[in-house]
Amino acid sequence: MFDTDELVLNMGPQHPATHGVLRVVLKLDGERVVDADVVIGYLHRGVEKLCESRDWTQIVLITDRMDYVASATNNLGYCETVEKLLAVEVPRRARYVRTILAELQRLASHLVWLGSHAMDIGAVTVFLYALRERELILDLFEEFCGARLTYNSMRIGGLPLDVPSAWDKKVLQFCNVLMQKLPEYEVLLTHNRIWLERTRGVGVIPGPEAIAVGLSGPPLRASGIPRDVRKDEPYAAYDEMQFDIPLGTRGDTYDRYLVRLEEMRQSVRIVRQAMEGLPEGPIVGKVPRLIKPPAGETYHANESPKGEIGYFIVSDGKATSPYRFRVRPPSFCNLQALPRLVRGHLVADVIALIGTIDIVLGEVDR
Amino acid sequence: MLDSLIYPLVKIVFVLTGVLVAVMYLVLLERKVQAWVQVRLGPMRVGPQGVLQPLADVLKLFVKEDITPARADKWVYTAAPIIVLVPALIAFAVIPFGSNVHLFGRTIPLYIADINVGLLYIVSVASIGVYGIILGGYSSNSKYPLLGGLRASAQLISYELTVTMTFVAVILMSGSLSMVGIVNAQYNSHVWFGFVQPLALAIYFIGALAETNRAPFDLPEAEQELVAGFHTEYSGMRFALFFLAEYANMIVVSSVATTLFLGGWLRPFPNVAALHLLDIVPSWAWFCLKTFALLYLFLWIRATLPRYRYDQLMRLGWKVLIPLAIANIIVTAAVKVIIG
Amino acid sequence: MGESIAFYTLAVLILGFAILVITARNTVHSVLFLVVNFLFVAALYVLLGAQFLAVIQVIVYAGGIVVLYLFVVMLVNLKRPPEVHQDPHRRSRLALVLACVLLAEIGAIAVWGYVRPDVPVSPVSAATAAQNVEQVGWLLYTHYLVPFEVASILLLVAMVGAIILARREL
Amino acid sequence: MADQNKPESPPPDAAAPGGAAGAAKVPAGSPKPAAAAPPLPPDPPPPADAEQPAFVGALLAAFPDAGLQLSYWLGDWTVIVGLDRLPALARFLHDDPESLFDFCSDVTATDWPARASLRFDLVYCLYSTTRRHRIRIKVRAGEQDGVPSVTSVWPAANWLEREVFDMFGVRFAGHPDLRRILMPEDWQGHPQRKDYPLEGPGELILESPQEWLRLRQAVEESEIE
Repeated sequence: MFDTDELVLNMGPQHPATHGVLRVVLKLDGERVVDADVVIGYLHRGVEKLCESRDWTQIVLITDRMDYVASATNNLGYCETVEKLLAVEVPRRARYVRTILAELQRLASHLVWLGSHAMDIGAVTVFLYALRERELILDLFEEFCGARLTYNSMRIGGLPLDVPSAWDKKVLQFCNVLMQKLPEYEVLLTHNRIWLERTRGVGVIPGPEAIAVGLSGPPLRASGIPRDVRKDEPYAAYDEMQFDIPLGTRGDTYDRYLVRLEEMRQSVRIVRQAMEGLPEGPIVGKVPRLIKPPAGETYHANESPKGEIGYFIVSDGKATSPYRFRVRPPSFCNLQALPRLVRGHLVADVIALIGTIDIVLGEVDR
Repeated sequence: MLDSLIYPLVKIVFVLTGVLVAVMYLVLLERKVQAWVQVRLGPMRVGPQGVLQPLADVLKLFVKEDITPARADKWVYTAAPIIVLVPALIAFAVIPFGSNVHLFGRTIPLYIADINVGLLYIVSVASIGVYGIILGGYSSNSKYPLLGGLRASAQLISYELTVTMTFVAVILMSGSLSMVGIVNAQYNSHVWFGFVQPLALAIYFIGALAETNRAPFDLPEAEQELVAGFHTEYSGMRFALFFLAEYANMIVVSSVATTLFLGGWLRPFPNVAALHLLDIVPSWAWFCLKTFALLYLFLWIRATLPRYRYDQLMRLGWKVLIPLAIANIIVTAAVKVIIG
Repeated sequence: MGESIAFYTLAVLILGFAILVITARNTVHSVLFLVVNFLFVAALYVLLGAQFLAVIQVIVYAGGIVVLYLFVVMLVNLKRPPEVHQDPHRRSRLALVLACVLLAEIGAIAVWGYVRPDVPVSPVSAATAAQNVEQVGWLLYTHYLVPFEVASILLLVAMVGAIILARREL
Repeated sequence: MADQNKPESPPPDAAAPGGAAGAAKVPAGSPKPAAAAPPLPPDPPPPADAEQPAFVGALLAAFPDAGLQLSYWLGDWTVIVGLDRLPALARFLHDDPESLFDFCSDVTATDWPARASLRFDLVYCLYSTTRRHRIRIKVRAGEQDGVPSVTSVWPAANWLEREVFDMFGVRFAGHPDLRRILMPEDWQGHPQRKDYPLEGPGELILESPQEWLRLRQAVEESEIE
């Protein structure tokens, strides 16, 4: 009777809720999404190409600029990959501090995610609360390495600096503060009827499908797949840590929210363990003065707050820079699932779903 | 001549000025309240504690460039903000701000007009305001405003119904459509209608949130979804008009709630002589206090709750609130018949 | 005197906007003129002392029905141009016929009114301002009960029909 | 495990050392082909004492005559295979109960311009979420080859293959939506190739601003209509 045409809505690259310069072209039937095309690349800076002409130590700094909300994790993944190529043993103390940094970073990243996700759904206050706590983490990082966003916090073979004195107390104190504040967010969201209605059953993706489309990290675990690089392929000092992997059951936006919240608790747990059991010793391993890994290639994965971040590095054994530098960006791979998630939902859900995937465009586009 | 022309004119000037100033400071209050909830300070730079911020805002909006998008429907585009603002302001014509005051040996009623269909007048005026929003969305020639406009029209029509339904219960209680009549009825029945009609008050308040596009029902202008909804393309003075209208509407719905449910200008327990002391506070101050309390609730909710989704909003309106409101009417009528 | 000035001004405005409604090229504009037209009709009711009717006119027609018109027009308007019928004059011929019928009808009523001038003035407009809500209610539920109920059933049927048309899969 | 060193048809590992290859590829008049042509990836064969996981055994059993070349270095297993066997291998690795590589971590490529005819190494990093092991597939492809897409096996490879296409110009046959992903649609060249200058193509795409403006206006007008 009435044939309605599809409306093509161009969301982004300048849009308040696309977390940067993501562009999603939506085909709408009324407000219902028929199809979506994700257009990325607006922040493409050619990181991989650039790294092929920087020497091995300089690259640590460039990895900061990919997932700028979690740069320590990027540093860690890269350093460990090169250490693998060089077959360098990292001292235990350094591995512990790296674990602490990575987990603090995960907390910071999850706080940013929580804030922006909640704000996208309209709960603005949570955003400011979450960023208030993130500020404390940034202070800790600042004390450790002097930077607040792009830390350059690791070196091939270890750490640039030992932890400052009394830093451990501050970290533990922060852990206490965060554990007090987490219930505050939960009061505002977890049992809020509107929050439940907005997130439950939205963007459901069952486990096998989540694997197939390449989801990793919290979105995959929310679908009930116990996959965590920290457990499965332990790196840094994770093999010595006690922690649980929270799993979801339904694989919807609400589960992803719960999984990340629980992950924050687990991170606090890991930080406490590592801080309390911090061994004495050197912070840098035996690294040759001129870093020039033997010819060969390797892939090494880490669990970034967004998912599996992998570095595939090829060394030709001659040059002082990698022959090929490739990052497996978790945001990029997770974002791939967006069209699958949004189909059939409403425009408002698209926002919630972009938020729930937790992307950082610096990493998607590199 | 004096009674029929000059006094009403003076009153109109007074009310309009008062409302506009109130609106300006409501904006500041909103920013401050939100800031306090969110452990921030809010505006602090203009004047002590930022009290002059509204003036700065107005000044800024006045001097900003007023952009009309290419291929916009120019006439409609210009008219839309006016169509939104005017109803919001003329609704104040029937709102009684207080009981009579005695000034210069004259008795002056604190309302502009007391027409016998005052309540319906407000409903009708509010229904005109919808046009501004739809037309603003339509005439911008842009997709986000269009979606915002469509959302707005569906939402406003649905919730207008809800709100009007709750009025019926009040009308049944008071037997009058006049705003002054309703307040007097509350005086005569010794109780604010909010206490005997708590359900109607709750439904009215939820409906009012939706009617004024306030969180959690701020879908037509949901920043994260539709950029700014129907006023995405507006700038400068025309944007200011939309902005003013939204806040003026908040004051209107709060004033109406005060009048209908919270006893208007009456002090608490208006018939208890023992509380005579409370009469020191003038009647209009009671009115303002109650309205302010409601407005504060608006701001508080905005700082606390996430946003509803469009279909959930509609479901809430049609499947929960309207049936409840109808049930409320039936029960009220039945009780009224039984009691006599 | 003042009243008749107001009446004629309103009459001119009502007719003027009515003409604009049908001459406006843009459908949205035409709907807008219709709203203005309704508002002036409401003003006419006020002039007649029927405040309740005036308010209802605004709520129901201007505030409710025409908003829905606008809604539909906005959705449909952006789309393809109207199909042209094989016979372009078909519509104007049809319109002419209809207009003649309407004119004849109005004429008949006018003539009838002159022939039988003793028809009682409509009770509603005679009602005093203070009572006219009750008056309207009273009349609707007594004298005009059957037409009132029939009209509401008609509206219900229309609504059901619209829902069925809109949701084919139902 | 026994047959890894057979000089099979697709991987001419020893081919084209040094100078001969430098002239082979010349796209878009760009400077400096990696002058002293870099050595080829070593892909060391597994040492005799390397513990061979079950999936490797299953793999070798399933493709006895496919010219699979195995490599083991730093704890990573890599299987090197010819283009034509890629779909069968992918399907096998995904389905075989010993392997169950259900998670495609990464698809990427490396450019070895010295190896004229098969200049790209395509690398598929696979992981099994149930068995918790990893393997890499490596395929050599030339510029003109249509590499069979593995999106039907691992939908996750969709964007990853698009990125490889965008960055290297590798054409994937059977890919549902092979468009550029990071670079603008009208970009010329493939930035990750070794012969693509680091500073970008210069004025290649923006020959004259006037032209660009004119183009832009035309696009806008056509959109409004």
